[in-house]
Amino acid sequence: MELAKVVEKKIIKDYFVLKVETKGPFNSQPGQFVMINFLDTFNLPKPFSVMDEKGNYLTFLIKNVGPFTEKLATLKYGDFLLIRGPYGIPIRNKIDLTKKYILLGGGCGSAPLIYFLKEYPLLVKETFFSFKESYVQSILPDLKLFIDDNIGKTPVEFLFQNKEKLENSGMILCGSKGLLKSFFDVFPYMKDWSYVSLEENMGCGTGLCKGCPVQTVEGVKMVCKDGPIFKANEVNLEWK
Amino acid sequence: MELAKVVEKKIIKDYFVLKVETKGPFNSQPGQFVMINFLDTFNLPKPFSVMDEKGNYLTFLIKNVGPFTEKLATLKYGDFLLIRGPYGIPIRNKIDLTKKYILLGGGCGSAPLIYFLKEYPLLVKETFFSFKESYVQSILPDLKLFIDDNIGKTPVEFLFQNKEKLENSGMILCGSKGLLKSFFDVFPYMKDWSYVSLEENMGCGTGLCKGCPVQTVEGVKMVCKDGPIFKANEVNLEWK
Amino acid sequence: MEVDVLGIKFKNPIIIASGPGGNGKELIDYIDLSQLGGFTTKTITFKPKIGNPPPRIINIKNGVINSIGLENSGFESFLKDDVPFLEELDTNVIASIGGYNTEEFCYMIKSLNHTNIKMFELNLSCPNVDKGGDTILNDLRETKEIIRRASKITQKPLFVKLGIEGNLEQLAKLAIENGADGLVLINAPKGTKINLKNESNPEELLRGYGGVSGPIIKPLALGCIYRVKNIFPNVPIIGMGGVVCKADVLEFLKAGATLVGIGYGVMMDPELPINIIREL
Amino acid sequence: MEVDVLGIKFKNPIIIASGPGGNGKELIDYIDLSQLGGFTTKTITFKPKIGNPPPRIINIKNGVINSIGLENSGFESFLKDDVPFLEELDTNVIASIGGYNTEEFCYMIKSLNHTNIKMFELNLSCPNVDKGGDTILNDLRETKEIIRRASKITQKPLFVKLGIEGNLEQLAKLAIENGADGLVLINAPKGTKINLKNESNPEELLRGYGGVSGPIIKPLALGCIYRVKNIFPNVPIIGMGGVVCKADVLEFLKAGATLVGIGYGVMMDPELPINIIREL
Ligand SMILES: Cc1cc2nc3c(=O)[nH]c(=O)nc-3n(C[C@H](O)[C@H](O)[C@H](O)COP(=O)(O)OP(=O)(O)OC[C@H]3O[C@@H](n4cnc5c(N)ncnc54)[C@H](O)[C@@H]3O)c2cc1C
Ligand SMILES: Cc1cc2nc3c(=O)[nH]c(=O)nc-3n(C[C@H](O)[C@H](O)[C@H](O)COP(=O)(O)OP(=O)(O)OC[C@H]3O[C@@H](n4cnc5c(N)ncnc54)[C@H](O)[C@@H]3O)c2cc1C
Ligand SMILES: Cc1cc2nc3c(=O)[nH]c(=O)nc-3n(C[C@H](O)[C@H](O)[C@H](O)COP(=O)(O)O)c2cc1C
Ligand SMILES: Cc1cc2nc3c(=O)[nH]c(=O)nc-3n(C[C@H](O)[C@H](O)[C@H](O)COP(=O)(O)O)c2cc1C
Ligand code: FES
Ligand code: FES
Repeated sequence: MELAKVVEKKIIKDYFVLKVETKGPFNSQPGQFVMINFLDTFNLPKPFSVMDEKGNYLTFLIKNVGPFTEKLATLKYGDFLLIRGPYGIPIRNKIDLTKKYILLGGGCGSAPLIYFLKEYPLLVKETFFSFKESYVQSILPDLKLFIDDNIGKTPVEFLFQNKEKLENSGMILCGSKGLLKSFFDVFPYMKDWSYVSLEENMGCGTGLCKGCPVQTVEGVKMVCKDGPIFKANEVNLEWK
Repeated sequence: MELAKVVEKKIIKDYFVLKVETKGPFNSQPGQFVMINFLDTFNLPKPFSVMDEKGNYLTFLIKNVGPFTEKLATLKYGDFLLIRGPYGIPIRNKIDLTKKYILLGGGCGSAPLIYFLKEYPLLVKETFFSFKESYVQSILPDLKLFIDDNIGKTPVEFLFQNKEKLENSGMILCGSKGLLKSFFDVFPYMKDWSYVSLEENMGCGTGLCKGCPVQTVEGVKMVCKDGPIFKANEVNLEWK
Repeated sequence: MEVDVLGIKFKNPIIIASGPGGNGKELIDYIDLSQLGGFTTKTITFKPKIGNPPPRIINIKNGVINSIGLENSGFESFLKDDVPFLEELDTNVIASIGGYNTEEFCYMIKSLNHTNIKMFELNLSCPNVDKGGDTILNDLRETKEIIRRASKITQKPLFVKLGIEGNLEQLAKLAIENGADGLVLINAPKGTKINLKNESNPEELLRGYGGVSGPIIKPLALGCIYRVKNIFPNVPIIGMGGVVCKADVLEFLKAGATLVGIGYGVMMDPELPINIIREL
Repeated sequence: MEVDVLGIKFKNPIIIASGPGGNGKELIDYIDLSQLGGFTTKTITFKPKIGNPPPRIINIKNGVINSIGLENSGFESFLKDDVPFLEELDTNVIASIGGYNTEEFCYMIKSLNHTNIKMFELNLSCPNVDKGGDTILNDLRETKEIIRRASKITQKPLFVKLGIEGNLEQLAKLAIENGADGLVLINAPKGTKINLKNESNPEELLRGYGGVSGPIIKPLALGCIYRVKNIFPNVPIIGMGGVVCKADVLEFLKAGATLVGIGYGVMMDPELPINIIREL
């Protein structure tokens, strides 16, 4: 793994943007993630999507949900992390490049989509970087966010009332299984025109350990290696 | 356990003096020890003899020999520790108070003897707070130390050449099993006039777990509860 | 958080596990035992046992390896010196009984039948004592016989303490089918620490291994409790293994324990069980 | 640090443990396998296995609980897609074989006899697959039969992988007496994590428990190696369980291992085994 130095942290309540400096460029592409670890533990690393890469800098959008992200949230300028990657298949390599896409991100699921928008603006029709709480705007000042609390609806409810937006467009969804399921409950027909970026708790992050399965029409695949992005009509989110 | 705040640390290579502030007095007596732990681990606490107590302050003399003492050595002013005690039987309650004693401490074994000298100077005939390396003097500036490297001998070798010092005096020895054994190899007859403070790796420190045994003429005793000081002729240091 | 176990009321689910709390006399200097749900004695053997020579305690991360070797002054001394004290305690006392054959177990149980001791715990799983090179549990015929006979001669609830060595499901079944009223899970599994600096004796412990306790065994303990509860949902389990805070207690209860024992936690801090009880 | 195991030369004592390193194809993107002492395949079963549904990985302090469920595409696919690749590797390949009965084990071993695979490892101790509710090891007759027959039909060294569940000394003896040339110690012991926040399914894993790997099991692994080495000083042992640095390797060798496997360490960092080899 490589050492990376924390050079910036913008934190508001449970969300934070973390920027680290690496020795050389990671050459990540939108949709890819890295595995992050601490120097002082023997725990497993955890996956985080790249929200931006420029020069020797990687930026992440992270939500504090448990012990690992809690510890990430306490990092200060100058602290060091271990990082390896990038892993996963870039969104670009999976999607139909002749279409334009609506990007729907739920919470930190927006991170790879923000990177995608930056790199391929011509492939994007509209964005829904959606967050429940409006305070998140303060750490992502340059972006147009969809704040449930402000609009009074979830993005899925909003789209349900503005179905026309979906006409002739593809979708790229990235967020919790809950978000993905609620979208396809309302728009089952969109499965054929959508890609979903899946989250599954990971071990190795590199296709070695068979720890992050998803059931697909072609059998069990690994989210880390074969994904994280899949065609929506090829995966079974209900496998139990 | 009680919170204690680090208020002073004097460190030279592998030795350091650590002073902590407690909420109230511990009322420790020379020969007693406390159990120290960190706030951020679930490891067992470790025993350390009190080298001094004054008001709400406890002072320790510690040698960095492994992971626990290594971590102690990194503490800074204002850091917090957990402490409980005092434990063990004060030296005063075990010894014959009609005698005068030579104090022989090996390395950090000197800590309780330093406290003893301060509290009961009239019971002390001579002291050998012995250390191999002369640098230790710099963190114990007010004490007369016996530095092997300076004198060119170990304290046991020195006493062998100055046997007359032992006449009519008791001994209180505190140090590694090696030191104690080497002394009684040379002066087997002194067993009847000596007290030894034993070190044994401890669990609870309070007589609960039966983790720190010493074989005595009265059966197996616990170093933490029945000691750490014993009559030299009552313990078997060779139990295996 | 009162708990009823086979008709016996526990003020709360917290008990002191066998061993690290001694026989109570040492602990009363530090805590008020009457606040505990229960107190388990250190395992008593028929004959006195001198225990193992030092070292007996090996520190490891998040735990300890112990090689106490069941030091205790024997059953007669227990009856004379400890039982009167234990009978006066305002908490449920569980007597942990160890032995080398059925007769020893039965003799001790019979003698304690008329006392105020509330339950028996048969310690068949001590990692530090062998019966001709093997723990009793490895002899299934003898294990069965001990449990069967013990259960017949007492009206008090009889618990059997198991470790993770051995076939857990099989042993649990055997215990229950032969009359055990409950199970204690888990005893300290066998473990070794190698000290590379100690060239002559890198294992440090003279036996080479000891019993591992503390948070390091928590996932294994929870696993054992879950597995047994799954098969025998109605059998009460005293769960233990690395409990050091309130969340641990709730996790053990959730996994299927009825009572939760604390051993290592008492060594960390004798007041820990009481501090947890206050938070429950 | 060359090591000779039953006539087979290992460049160094470091091998990849079965499972976390896949079947090698995934790993060559990250490290040069020819620098390894050896490489163990993920356990192969006769029929393809789809594995367990998610979650399969539960993070714990200093380790992981896995419930992969031996996902693999079956023996035929292994022969066709993996063996040619493995035969080209400039390191000793150990094939880990799992099965549900003697016939399956023997069929696979026979088919691999003529390949360049150097040794066999019988995985009789997977915590995540049951044979009618029980791991194979719990059926001593079948265990004996599998080892006895397997050892008869191959010239290659045959290792048997054991866990800490079951009577270790007894199983080691049984394996060796019936023809095993060496032992692999230890497989991941069963464990559970309780998530109090997850009310509907606090165990998270659908089976309730999984196999625990990583530094958290190191004292137990060292204990098993020490105990077995003590009884069978001449039987080679592949030791594993929480090896993540050079000191760990030296400790495992000191405890009695001849080769040292790394599983969890590969998940932490695929380059970890090579980094350790460089330091040895
Ligand atoms: C490919 C990929 C990319 C990711 N990118 C990001 C990112 O850019 N920013 C970010 O904040 N997080 C991201 N995650 C999720 C992140 O890895 C987890 O939030 C983190 O591992 C949680 O660790 P923890 O110890 O803090 O909390 P845990 O204790 O592990 O989890 C706390 C709670 O969060 C839930 N949870 C844990 N992991 C996930 C998950 N993967 N998906 C949904 N719920 C989960 C748990 O069920 C639990 O309820 C990504 C995950 C994957 C697989
Ligand atoms: C009653 C009592 C009072 C003590 N007072 C002091 C004191 O005032 N100052 C001080 O520095 N230390 C004192 N000690 C020793 C101290 O507790 C140990 O040095 C400490 O626990 C080492 O922990 P560690 O993790 O740093 O090293 P470890 O890894 O535990 O040990 C490192 C090395 O030191 C050896 N060692 C460990 N513990 C002891 C011991 N108790 N005796 C001899 N060798 C040991 C080990 O064999 C090993 O080789 C005392 C011990 C006892 C029992
Ligand atoms: C020092 C020590 C002594 C022990 N003595 C006994 C004993 O005498 N009888 C017994 O059944 N278990 C004994 N145990 C095991 C504990 O009762 C308990 O099963 C185990 O340590 C796991 O719980 P814990 O992690 O809370 O300690 C002992 C454990 C330790 C650490
Ligand atoms: C994700 C994962 C998958 C595993 N799969 C197998 C397997 O297929 N066959 C096997 O014998 N052991 C398997 N194991 C167990 C390891 O080979 C090893 O015995 C155990 O994890 C202890 O070593 P470690 O701590 O270095 O991982 C697996 C372990 C993990 C973590
Ligand atoms: S996390 Fe290991 S295969 Fe995906
Ligand atoms: S350390 Fe527990 S009895 Fe002495």
